[in-house]
Amino acid sequence: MTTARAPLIRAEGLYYSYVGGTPEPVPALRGIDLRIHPGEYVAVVGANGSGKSTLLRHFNALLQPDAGNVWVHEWNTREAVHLRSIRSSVGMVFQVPDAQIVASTVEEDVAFGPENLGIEPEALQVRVREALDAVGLTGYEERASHALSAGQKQRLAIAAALAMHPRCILFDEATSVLDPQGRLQLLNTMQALCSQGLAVVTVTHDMTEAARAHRVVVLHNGEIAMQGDPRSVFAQENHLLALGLETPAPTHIAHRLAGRLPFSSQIPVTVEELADEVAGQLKLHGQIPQSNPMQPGGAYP
Amino acid sequence: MNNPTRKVVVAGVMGAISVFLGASHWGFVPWLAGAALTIMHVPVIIGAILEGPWVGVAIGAIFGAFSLLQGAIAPTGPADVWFTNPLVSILPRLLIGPIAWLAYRALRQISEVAALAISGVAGSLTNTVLVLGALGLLRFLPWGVIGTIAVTNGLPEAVLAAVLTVAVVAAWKRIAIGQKGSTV
Amino acid sequence: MNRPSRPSEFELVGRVTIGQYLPTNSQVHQLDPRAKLLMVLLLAIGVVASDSLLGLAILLGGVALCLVSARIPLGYTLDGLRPALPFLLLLALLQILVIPARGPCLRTVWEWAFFSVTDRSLLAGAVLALRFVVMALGISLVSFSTSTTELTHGIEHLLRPMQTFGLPAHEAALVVNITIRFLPILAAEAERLLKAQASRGADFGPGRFGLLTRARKLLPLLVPLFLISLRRADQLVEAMEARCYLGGKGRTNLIQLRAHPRDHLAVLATSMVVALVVYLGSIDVEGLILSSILPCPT
Amino acid sequence: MSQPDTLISVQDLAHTYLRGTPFEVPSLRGVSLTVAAGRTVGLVGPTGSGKSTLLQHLNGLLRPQEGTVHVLGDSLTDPSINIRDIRQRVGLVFQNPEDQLFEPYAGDDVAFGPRALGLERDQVRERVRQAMEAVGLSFDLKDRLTSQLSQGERRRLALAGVLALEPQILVLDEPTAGLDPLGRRSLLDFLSSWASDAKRAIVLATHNMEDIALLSDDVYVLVAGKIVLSGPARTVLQNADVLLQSSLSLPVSVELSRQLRRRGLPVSTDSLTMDEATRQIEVLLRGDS
Repeated sequence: MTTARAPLIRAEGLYYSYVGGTPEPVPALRGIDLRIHPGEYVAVVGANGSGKSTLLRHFNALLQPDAGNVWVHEWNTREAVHLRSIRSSVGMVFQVPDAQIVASTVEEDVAFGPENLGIEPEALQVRVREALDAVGLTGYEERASHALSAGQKQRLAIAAALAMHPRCILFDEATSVLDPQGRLQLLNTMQALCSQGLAVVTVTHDMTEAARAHRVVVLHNGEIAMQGDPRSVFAQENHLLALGLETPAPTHIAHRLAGRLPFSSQIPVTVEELADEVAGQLKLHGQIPQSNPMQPGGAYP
Repeated sequence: MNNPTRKVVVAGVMGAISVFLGASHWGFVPWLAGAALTIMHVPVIIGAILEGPWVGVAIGAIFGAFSLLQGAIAPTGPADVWFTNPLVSILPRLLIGPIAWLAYRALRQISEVAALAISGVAGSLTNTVLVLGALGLLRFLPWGVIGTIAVTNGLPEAVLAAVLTVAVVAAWKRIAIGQKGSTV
Repeated sequence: MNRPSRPSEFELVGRVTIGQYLPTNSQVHQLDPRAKLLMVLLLAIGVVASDSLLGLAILLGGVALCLVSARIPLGYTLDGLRPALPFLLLLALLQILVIPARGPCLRTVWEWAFFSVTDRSLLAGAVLALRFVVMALGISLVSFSTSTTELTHGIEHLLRPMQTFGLPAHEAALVVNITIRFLPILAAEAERLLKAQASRGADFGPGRFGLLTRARKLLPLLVPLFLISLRRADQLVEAMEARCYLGGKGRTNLIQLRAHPRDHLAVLATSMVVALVVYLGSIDVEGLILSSILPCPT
Repeated sequence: MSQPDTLISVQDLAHTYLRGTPFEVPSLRGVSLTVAAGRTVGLVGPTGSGKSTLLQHLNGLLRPQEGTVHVLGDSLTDPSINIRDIRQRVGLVFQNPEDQLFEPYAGDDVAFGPRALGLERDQVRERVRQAMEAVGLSFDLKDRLTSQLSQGERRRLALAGVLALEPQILVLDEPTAGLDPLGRRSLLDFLSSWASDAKRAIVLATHNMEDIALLSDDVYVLVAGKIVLSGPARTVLQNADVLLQSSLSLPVSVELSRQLRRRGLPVSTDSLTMDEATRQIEVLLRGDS
């Protein structure tokens, strides 16, 4: 983790309410303080209406706070002169694949962002090529964008953000409509972006997905209810249940075994970790041989 | 709301609905003697009410261009032939939006729902009067026939447009209309 | 446009499209979209401004020549005309029989009861029919040979000079682009709505033609279709803003249209032909020819 | 042709979209499937495998182009059957059905089906009440604007709209997609209680393997328009090779058993739900002490 470095995004004392449609304004965010650092992978979870998507939209100035401030680098999101700099630094991938495609061909859709930044045509070509390459869509340049599969559309949306050379990409429930394979590809792409130094902030209902992040932020009624590394957050299962959430399935099983498994180090959040934990426990008592001929190397170190 | 991006997008999306209504034939309601009532102009009215007169002009232009294209490439009814003339198909449609918008703006203070309904009627009648007027001026049809069509088609179209405009805009803006509660 | 083959009861997706691009990659396809748009505009001017039968025949010949070199199968072109033909004939007949012809000298060809057919009314009937045929074929030609993407680029580039007069060329092109992009989405949503309501007992079968019944069934389909579209519009606005869209100012373009000599040549040739056709109309060439053969009855 | 308790029987069904145009897309290529009374049938497959097309045949939205579909004794190939009756008895819930609410008020939307059936006012009211209460919505919500309900409430309302037809078979396409954990759990609870009536049946299409593991009795795996695997849920969901080859994932419990066996532990793979997985490990650990 890179907490020592200057934060990429800094939110302080954020308040926001939705006006219209209902007699009273509906408060969505109530005093949020949060920092996102370069290269960090943050998952934001919470029940419907907890303010997740609203929070995300403050990070690229799609929304401006009623009170409090958001800075991206040193740019305040309230200042219109910085809008282009902020939004090119913080890209966003939305939930509905179809609704975020602007142009009718793949290459033009990727070019849409940098075109708005006034990038010259030669440099545009290069950016489009690099961005498509990064998400594995090379060769699709002239395809009709609406004819792609849902998973490909989401990767196209990532390429479209990457073409603006961002420092951070926000994902707003971007995996929720994908099938298992499309989801896995998208999650792997997110992880790859992260390892290249980009910050990734993802909003999700899927706790297994959240478990992949460096940090999990739990929202409840517009406030941060819990945050920390996945293990420390998912260790508090009862707290999560009270907030209408759950833990990843392996963690849930581990919690139910809590009396029988001592969990030498930390609570498991993946199937591999849980299996290791159980196997380790049994080996300890000599129930199975120490070295296991069937195991071709654990899935995690 | 004065967001230029939203104006462009709403114009494009409402234009798409108008084209869809034409291409799918959803936009035609069978009526007397094989003639059809149309509601393809309703997206123009709704777009103008939501985003202003220029958006109405843009959607009107798309509606017009499509009826020109349809008249030329795949005419479905007899009247389509006339619509290859842009003076019939495009020019009159440009004014639907602005007139509907004016009606809405003028009456909004009095009653939102009434303003929507009258705006729908005004926009629809603009379409009827100007298209038929163009047919008359270009001497495609005698004025007597035009008068008859204006009454038999224009009036029910205006009613349909008003109903649809009220239903859509009220739902979008979450305005309760008429009764408070369901009829269950 | 939807091709008249029998779809299943609810099938909309893939059948609701604009235009009918046929990628045969011919010379005509390779023309700059701007050139094609200008040419069809010139054609429209010629068709509207000239009432010379000879002139329109020249235009028809020109369009036909282009259709052949664009390698568009004859069947496709005629498909579009066929439904209009009976009505066209009726209109032409009305023009000939009912609408009184005007002109300096009318030679009556045939007379019966109230009807009288003159040479001029015959000409007028033929011109009326030909006008439609030429325009229809011209527009079909462009739609057969130009993809919708090319078309939007063409529109944007053509309108660009008008920006100095305050016409928002970029926005106009974007509107057209979004319309085209949304059409398949709308078709899919509409199909879903239709099926969902049929699943809940709505009856969309044929034979229910009353206005009220029809309107009552249309409303539950159209209201959600509009609402879904408006929601989608909001989502697209967000997506565009998230990608730094702040209007057309300062934008560059990935696709650069480059006009070749053949494009200039094509537009030039079209303007010359159209000028000739308009000239033929202005001197009333048919009148001159007729007068040179037949004397004017007094 | 069918045993007495067979509600739906699909034989060698094939379907091609835009048939007869240059843009033909084959969607189903010979699918057979049986839905028996009292069973919940899970249909899994990646996006584009033809799940939705198959579902639309089950209530006659699509008629068979090739093959046969028998629903509650009627053959869909027969043009003279009462198709509206079939659509009433087989309730189809589309993906994201909350987008399709069209009446301003919640109660009227639920009443659409009963009114289309031509029921009396009192009967309509009773059906709306029962349907709303079945999905856990208070009857008082009938006078609320649908636009003011939450997403979870809107989805349950849409489900109530189908239940108000009092169907015998419920067909659902991705019913839990996009719901938060609480919304998902309450929907799954409702489905399993609804299915406990032995005369009823559920067909559930999804790529969420946990939902399938929790609810299904029988599972069909559809890939590129063909059934590649079918049988009792316990057998199918443990066939990791086929599931993974079909771009699907494994239920957590199955994945866990696999991982434990790889580590040399003596576990069978036949636990399906998290409860079973937990019990299995408990047994292991007890043996240990």
